Amino acid sequence: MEDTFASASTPPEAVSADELLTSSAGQAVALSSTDAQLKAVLEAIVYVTEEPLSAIQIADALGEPRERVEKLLELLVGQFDLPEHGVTIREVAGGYKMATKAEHHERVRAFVKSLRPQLKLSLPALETLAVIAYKQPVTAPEILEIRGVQGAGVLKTLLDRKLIATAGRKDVIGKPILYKTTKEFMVQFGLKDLSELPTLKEFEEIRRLALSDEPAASEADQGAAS
Amino acid sequence: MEDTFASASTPPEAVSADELLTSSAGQAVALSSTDAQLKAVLEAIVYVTEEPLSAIQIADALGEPRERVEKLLELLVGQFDLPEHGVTIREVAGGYKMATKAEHHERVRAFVKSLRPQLKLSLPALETLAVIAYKQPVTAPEILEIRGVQGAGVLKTLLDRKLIATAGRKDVIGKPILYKTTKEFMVQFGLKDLSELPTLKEFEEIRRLALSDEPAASEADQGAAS
Amino acid sequence: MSSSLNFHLEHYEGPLDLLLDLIRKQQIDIRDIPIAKITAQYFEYMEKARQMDIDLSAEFVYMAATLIYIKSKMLLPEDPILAKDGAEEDPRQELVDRLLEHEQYKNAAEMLQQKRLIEENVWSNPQVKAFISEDEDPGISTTLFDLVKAFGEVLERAKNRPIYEVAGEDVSVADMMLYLKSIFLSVGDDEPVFIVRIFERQRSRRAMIALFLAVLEMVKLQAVEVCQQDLFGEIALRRQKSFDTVFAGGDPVSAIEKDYR
Repeated sequence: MEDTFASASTPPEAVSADELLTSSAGQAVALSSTDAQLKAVLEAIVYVTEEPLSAIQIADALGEPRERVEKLLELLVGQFDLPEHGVTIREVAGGYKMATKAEHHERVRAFVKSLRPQLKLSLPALETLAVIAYKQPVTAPEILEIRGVQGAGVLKTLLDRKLIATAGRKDVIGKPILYKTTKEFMVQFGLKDLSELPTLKEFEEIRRLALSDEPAASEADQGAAS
Repeated sequence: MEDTFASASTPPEAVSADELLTSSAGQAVALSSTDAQLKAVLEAIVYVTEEPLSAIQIADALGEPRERVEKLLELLVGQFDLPEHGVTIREVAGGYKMATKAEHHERVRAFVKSLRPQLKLSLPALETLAVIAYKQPVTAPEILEIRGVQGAGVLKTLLDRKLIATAGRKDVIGKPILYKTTKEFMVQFGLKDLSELPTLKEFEEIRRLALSDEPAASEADQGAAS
Repeated sequence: MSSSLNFHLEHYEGPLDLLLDLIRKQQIDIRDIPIAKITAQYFEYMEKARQMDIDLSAEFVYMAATLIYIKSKMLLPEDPILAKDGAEEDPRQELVDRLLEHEQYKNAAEMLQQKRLIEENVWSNPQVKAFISEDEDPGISTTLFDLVKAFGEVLERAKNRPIYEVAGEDVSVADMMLYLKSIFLSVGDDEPVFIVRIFERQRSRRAMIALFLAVLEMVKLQAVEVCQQDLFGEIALRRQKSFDTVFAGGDPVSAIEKDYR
């Protein structure tokens, strides 16, 4: 056991080892030393930044070719995805962001001291958010129509938390304000982009499958819901 | 609860990959899968904590043997020391802390600087801009009158950022300069024209509904939780 | 009132929620709702809510009317003219469509909640602060809503602000001192107060003179000092250390009141 941890310092001849990186598939990938260096810079940037940044944003700011940055970011994501890593690089809100892996949450939680205020949303707020996410841009009266309840008040909560934003006015009588979801919404819900939301048709599909599996499935369903 | 995260975790067949880690010397090191998992947890912890934590602190909090945690932390430090990584784990103040490597600081700093275009305003600047947006064209004394607070230099900031512009002089004693918002202001706030600005009445409406909805929403929340 | 359904009075956000719950709990085919039965159960719920003094919103009443309408329409014989034109639409159809749509969004909300659950167990620790120099004001990211909110708050503050009657004839130097004091208290400790701007706000000559004398008095009492940040810059007043003690008793102000009478 002792031996396995031997020699902490890197001999200069080990340069070839730098260039031998492990891709997500576990295969060795040969990387030029400038690419390796750029990848290291990308790691530092993703580590530092608060908002998820797209490959294009990063590439343009660094003055590097977009495809090259994209390729190296993919490689980075693949490496951190390996189970040997406890942090990972996630693709959220159209960008890259470093975070701990969810599977370690129990053991990590003890060390997390109010790093982020918890976002607890009421069910009406979540429903309103869902309607906006799927129907955007959408007006308050339209949301009301779908939900069948007066509940425009949750809009303020969602606006305050920057989960939604205004998006101009609709060209109908009264010119009501339009609402859309924000980048923050995608960050808070861990969505890569809006297309990642399952379509409403898919929900119906799930429902139908659940019904055809009767009665055990629907019982289980009720159990889970209660 | 556990099940939610199961999908994110490693498939059991991949264990062999966990165990093949690269030591700082570039040699393959055999690590038991529990050690590999603990090392991943340590990585997440070192990443997430603000204050440098000692191996003893971490070991005690996790309920793991100190030597084991120490060894794995050493291994972690060795791995991040490799030039392929842009972040590193530093031993500072008797503890471990993740940080960017000094050799990349220049590029990271330049990168962070280039990110500034996102519109961020101090509260006085935001308030002044709000008064101008809604009362334009408006003079400095009028803004002061409405805000009730001295806002030295704020107008200059807004002018510098091209969010406001001068709009002639008001025909009263002293002929004070009038201010209005600019095209850049509309671009920054995603407005097609000024009529898209939500009216104060609309804002009041949203706020009023939020207040009246509050008890109902929290009830529903409790219902969902139970 | 014997009922096959034994619901403890649950909180439903709206009539659609209640109907969906009735339908799903009894495993009724949503495309073939036994409207009489569901209507009866719906009214039973409303009655119980009434007995328990729970206020149901207007939407519940409206839905009750809709249910009765559908029920009565289904009792009527098929309209021969419409039947000739083709299949008459099921009177339940519109309601069913609304229920299905509503249910989809409920499912979507549930999915969002699950996604959120994962996010609650993932932590990020960005270190961008280390790369932002201290003199840069990070500020707050701003949306249109922030803008309206800021304006609303400014107006709210203006409403609650004590009003100093400076338009009247009887504005005194002491009044102006108290007015200046309130301005100083409304800005930060080290914030300068630009005096010209306050002069600009005065609506009468007399008020300006009173203000001018008040400034001189305050300088004399060493409550404030006059300063200029740069050459030809705006003249500003800055709070001195003794600011609070000068105003502590209120005595100097009343003394000055006498002086100027």
